[in-house]
Amino acid sequence: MAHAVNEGSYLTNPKGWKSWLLTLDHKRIGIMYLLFIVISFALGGFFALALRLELLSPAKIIFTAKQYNQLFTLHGAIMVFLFIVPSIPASLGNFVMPLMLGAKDVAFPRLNLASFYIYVFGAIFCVYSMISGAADTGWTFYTPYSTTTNTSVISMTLGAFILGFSSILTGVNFIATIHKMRAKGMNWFRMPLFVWALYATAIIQVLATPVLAITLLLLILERTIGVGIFDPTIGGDPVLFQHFFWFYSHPAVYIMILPAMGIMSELVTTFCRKNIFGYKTIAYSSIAIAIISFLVWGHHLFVSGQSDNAATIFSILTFLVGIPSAIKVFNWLSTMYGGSINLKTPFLYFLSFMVLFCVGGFTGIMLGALSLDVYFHGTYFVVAHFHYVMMGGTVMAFIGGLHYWWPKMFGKMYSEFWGAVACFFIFVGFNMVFFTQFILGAKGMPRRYFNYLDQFQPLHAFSTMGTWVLGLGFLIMAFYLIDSLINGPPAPANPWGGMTLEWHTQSPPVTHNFDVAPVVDHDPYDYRRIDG
Amino acid sequence: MSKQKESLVQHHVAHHFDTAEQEFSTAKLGMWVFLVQELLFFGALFVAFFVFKYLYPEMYVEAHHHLSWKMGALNTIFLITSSFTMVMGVRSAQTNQRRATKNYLFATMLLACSFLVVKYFEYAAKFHHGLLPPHFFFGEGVHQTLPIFFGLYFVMTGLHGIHVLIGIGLIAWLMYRNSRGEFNSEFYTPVEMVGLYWHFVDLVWIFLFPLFYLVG
Amino acid sequence: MAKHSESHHVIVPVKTFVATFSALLVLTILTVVASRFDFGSMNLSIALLIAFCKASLVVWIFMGMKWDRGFNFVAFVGSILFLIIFIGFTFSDIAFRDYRDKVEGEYFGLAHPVKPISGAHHE
Amino acid sequence: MAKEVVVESLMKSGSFWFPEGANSITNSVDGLFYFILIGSIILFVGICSTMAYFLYKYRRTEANPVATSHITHSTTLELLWTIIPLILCVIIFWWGYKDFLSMGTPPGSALEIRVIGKKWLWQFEYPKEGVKTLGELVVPVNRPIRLVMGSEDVLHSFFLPNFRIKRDVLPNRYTRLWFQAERMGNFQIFCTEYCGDGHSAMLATLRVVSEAEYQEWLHGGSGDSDEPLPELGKKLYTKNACNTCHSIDGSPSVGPTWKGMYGHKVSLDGGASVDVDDAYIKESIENPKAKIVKGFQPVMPTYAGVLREREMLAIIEYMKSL
Ligand code: HEA
Ligand code: HEA
Ligand code: HEC
Ligand code: CUA
Ligand SMILES: [Cu+2]
Repeated sequence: MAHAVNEGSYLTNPKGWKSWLLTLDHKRIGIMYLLFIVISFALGGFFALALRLELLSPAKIIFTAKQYNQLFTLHGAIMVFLFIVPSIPASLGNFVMPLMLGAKDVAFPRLNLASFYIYVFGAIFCVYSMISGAADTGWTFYTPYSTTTNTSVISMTLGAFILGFSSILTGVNFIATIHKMRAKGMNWFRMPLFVWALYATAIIQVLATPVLAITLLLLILERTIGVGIFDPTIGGDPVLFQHFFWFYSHPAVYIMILPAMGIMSELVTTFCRKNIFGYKTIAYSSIAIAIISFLVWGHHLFVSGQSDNAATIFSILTFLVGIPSAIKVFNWLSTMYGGSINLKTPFLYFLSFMVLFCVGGFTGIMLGALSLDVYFHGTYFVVAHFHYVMMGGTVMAFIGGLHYWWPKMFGKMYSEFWGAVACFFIFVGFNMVFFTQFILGAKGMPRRYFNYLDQFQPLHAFSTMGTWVLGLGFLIMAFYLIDSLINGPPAPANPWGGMTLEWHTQSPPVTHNFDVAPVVDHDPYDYRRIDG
Repeated sequence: MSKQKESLVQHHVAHHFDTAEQEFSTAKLGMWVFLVQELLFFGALFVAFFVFKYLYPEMYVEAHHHLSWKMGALNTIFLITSSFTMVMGVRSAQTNQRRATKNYLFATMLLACSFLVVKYFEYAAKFHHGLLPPHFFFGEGVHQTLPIFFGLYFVMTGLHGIHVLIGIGLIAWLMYRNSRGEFNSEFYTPVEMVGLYWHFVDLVWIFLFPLFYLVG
Repeated sequence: MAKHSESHHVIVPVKTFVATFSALLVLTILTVVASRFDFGSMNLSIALLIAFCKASLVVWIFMGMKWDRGFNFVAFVGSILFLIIFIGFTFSDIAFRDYRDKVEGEYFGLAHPVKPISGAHHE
Repeated sequence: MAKEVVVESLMKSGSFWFPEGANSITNSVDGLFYFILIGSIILFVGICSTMAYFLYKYRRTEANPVATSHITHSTTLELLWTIIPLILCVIIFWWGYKDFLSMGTPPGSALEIRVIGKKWLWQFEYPKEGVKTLGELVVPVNRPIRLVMGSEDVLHSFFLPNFRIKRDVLPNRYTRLWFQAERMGNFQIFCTEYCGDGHSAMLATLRVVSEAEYQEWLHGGSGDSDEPLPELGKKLYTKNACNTCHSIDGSPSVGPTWKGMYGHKVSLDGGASVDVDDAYIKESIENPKAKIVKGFQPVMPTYAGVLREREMLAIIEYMKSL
């Protein structure tokens, strides 16, 4: 294991910025992704703060209606395409997945680097759209508005189109890696659950993302040469666009949540020092979610004018996704039973996830019910729902995972105290912002509203103030994490007592991951073996 | 490496693989998964095709009379033949017949180019008659919704055409590597992969041809 | 991993390829010939059936699925299933919309009214 | 007409969650919500308190350095929490489905009103009587009303919070919606499908009145008031949604500001210029595409047939006063 080799870690060997930009090492690519993803999150968060500020009062404060529309479009598009979809798989996944498998690298390192640069390339288009008259269509790009507005829709969709390929290639790479690169003795049921989750995610990435690509391409062509299929003026069908869009974008929400669930499984075992409860059901439920996710996209179209038959089918199937999610939640809970719970920062985020994801999930069930969705669709209730699952679910798990693997990635420890403080602010601030929005939505406040009725002001103002608490939490986090990079005490190889293979190499790992190729002869969380 | 004509370039297994076998089967699996992606990429367009066929059946009937089935059939034959030469190319690489590999690859490329030439004439005819995507459409037709058909036609055959073009590039790259003697019975992964890709392009056309040209 | 070692490197006899190639040509001719006759609503099904046979031949022999199976097979066939889901569910909307709404004139003019089934220019 | 209408507040009326219902279906819809809400709260409290208890009980301490239990699974438990949620889901689905169906099937006797959504206003048409209104839907109480809706440009969505109903309005198809008002009052109408700059200003009012009042309103009772013209114009400015595009304080918006417009010259697209006088304004309102002001898009909808003669005068007078 971590015997002192002089060659240093992957961070310093080889040296020089060129060796970073052209690296084929999955760990470095993961770190570069991480950097871009954090920047995207901060940018998206900045837009969120700005748009919330505008909502402080029912009338105009700073922005015009058009600017406001551009703000939430940019916020949504950046958060979804640049941040949350690649967030966990491409950064943390890239870094730890091969380590967890005991592999030297992903199956196609060159492809991995290519998908990173494709990501950067796509991001450039999105940024270009921002400065050239940002799109104002909402992140859903519904036709015919998106084909007729005069803002720079093309560069934004082109950016998302390119980002899609980055996501697809990551998926292809991960599937091949998981199939072919496992260490000796690691059969499917000895894989850590995070790997299972990434596998399920990769399935969705490969199957769903091409449909987004073609949809956005059709939108671009519609604006340039005209294709006609979404254009009502010549007999096209704008609702067909929604089918196309959601065929990707619903599964995409599980691209966002599945890796997060994977992280949850890792956190709960390590910090309870205990075997996971129901390994196989958790593993299978990831795959089940991935498959069912393709059958429910129409729940975004309940009031769009789709046929009642379609609405009925989609509603039934929507509830089915709740079941595997339920299994996971209860299994994590049971894992805590009889454990030895180590209340470190990552575990605080585990707890936050449990609380917030349940709220998000339950409201998802409400939205899946036909008559209720007719009422809630297009209101702040939906906005609150998806922030609870995306921010309260995925982002919490992402931050939890970031703290969990931080020592492994950078070889430095951070301040537990400030970690807990930041988590507190984020948790409280988050609920201030978004719980209010459930009430707003239930009272009928529509989303994407620049101005609103005076009566909604108290709640909106409270929500806006929550964003400042939330922002403060992130600011604290930024400070102590950066501080840890500079002043943090060196991290041991296995600071949390984790069982999976990434903890069996030094922190930070050597360039080739393991000095001795690992051989696996036990289950991934078999604490009983060492604790008796 | 010496640049002598007959020298063989030895392939080294990449560092993160244990065996050449593992490397090969991983590449192949990756390729198949990539094709799955391609399938859904084109698949979405087929969904659109069927939706509008369902909504405007008579318009489709009218529209397909504007397409020349003879050209389509000719192109089908080109592509099928090229699939055959491709598979033979892979086989000769497997059996160390470098010369045959070169010839087969060349034949494949030639057929692919012929496909594009025929396509060029077809497109030219459409341009001439104004049977174009909606924004440029100035053709004559009974049905108002006709431009939609040509929107779809150009997008679907256009994307397919781009795939053919990429295929030509890939085959050229194979020929270059083959000329350096990189392929042999121990290592022919790239040939096999491009082969898979090429057959997939053929596969798409196998559906495009009857749907656009034969049944309206 | 080493288990499949042999299967990946089968060298298929030329005969098999030639036979497949000929079959593909015959099927192409068949589908053209079939399209010359009008089978009414069966036209599409016949064309699709033949195309499906051709595609299967290509996948099975040319792409070597016959000697491959395993995950690659599952992945490819699985993706076709997802495509079918895509088409099927989309049609659960398209095919069951309230087409009473298509009756024009009964209501008021829309900017872009539904074109009734293949609305012709002269109405 | 153009009386100041006070719309029932959504926040102040009703329960903590919902605005006061006014439709025959609201009870059942709200009921489903409370059913899920209570179920969720029970589960949520259950999950959170279990978690809290475990946190307390199994904290890592000197005395509890390693796990004490090594259960790996329990098929009974896992089946339990697969099946119970499944059953709950079936109930929820059925309940939602049932209400959804009745939302979709109006009784045959319903009164039909046509709704047109366009950027960014709602127009209502009473086909039998040939009455057209803007931004105000007037219906009799206790009678089923059927709305047949279409859009003139992009997607919109017609949302009546107090009635728990909503439906997208499409440019190429008709969609329907029906309701039966159970009480009189003025209710808020929103557009809930994003449609551009004026999306949040695309509001309208539903006025539920008695049958008698409705008849009177339909048959001219709604005629011109004798309010002074500029004041009437001021009301029409918001009621007809002119304010979504025209400011009165000089700031630019989708359309040119009205401040100081009257009596000045404006340059048109294509180089010509024109005096803003009564005739030009009338033309601009009834046939906006005829002359396009330089620097603006031709997006203004026509108001021909919507504004009466006196209302037209009122708007012109109002413009003069700015
Ligand atoms: C990470 C992202 C994510 C996740 C995981 C989910 C999860 C779910 N979502 Fe959500 N959703 C979004 C992101 C997400 N969603 C987004 C972005 C939108 C809006 C996009 C837009 O319009 O801009 C949206 C919108 C949306 C709608 C459309 C609303 C509308 O616009 O009208 C619907 C409707 O059915 C829905 C349903 C669900 C359901 C049923 C789940 C389920 O998967 C939830 C399952 C989880 C649980 C149920 C909790 C755990 C279970 C238990 C503790 C056991 C007990 C459970 C039962 C008894 C059932 N979502
Ligand atoms: C991942 C997805 C994601 C995330 C995380 C968020 C986060 C937030 N979102 Fe958003 N949101 C969406 C996805 C997301 N959102 C989408 C898809 C839409 C729909 C858009 C549409 O309608 O088209 C939407 C819409 C939306 C609306 C509705 C707008 C409208 O309908 O008019 C609002 C309003 O309150 C909002 C607010 C917020 C807020 C306050 C946050 C906050 O949680 C943000 C907090 C973040 C910060 C404050 C950044 C702080 C960062 C730093 C300080 C740097 C840290 C550095 C290090 C850690 C090193 N979002
Ligand atoms: C959808 C937005 C929109 C709405 C709603 C709208 N307008 Fe306009 N209007 C415009 C635009 C854009 C122009 C400038 C382009 C043109 O001349 O058509 C304009 C121009 C005008 C002009 C000519 C102004 C000039 O400077 O010459 C008048 C008068 C006018 N509008 C009156 C009205 C009235 C009265 C209403 C309401 C009853 C109204 N508009 C509602 C968008 C709108
Ligand atoms: Cu009309 Cu939003
Ligand atoms: Cu969804």
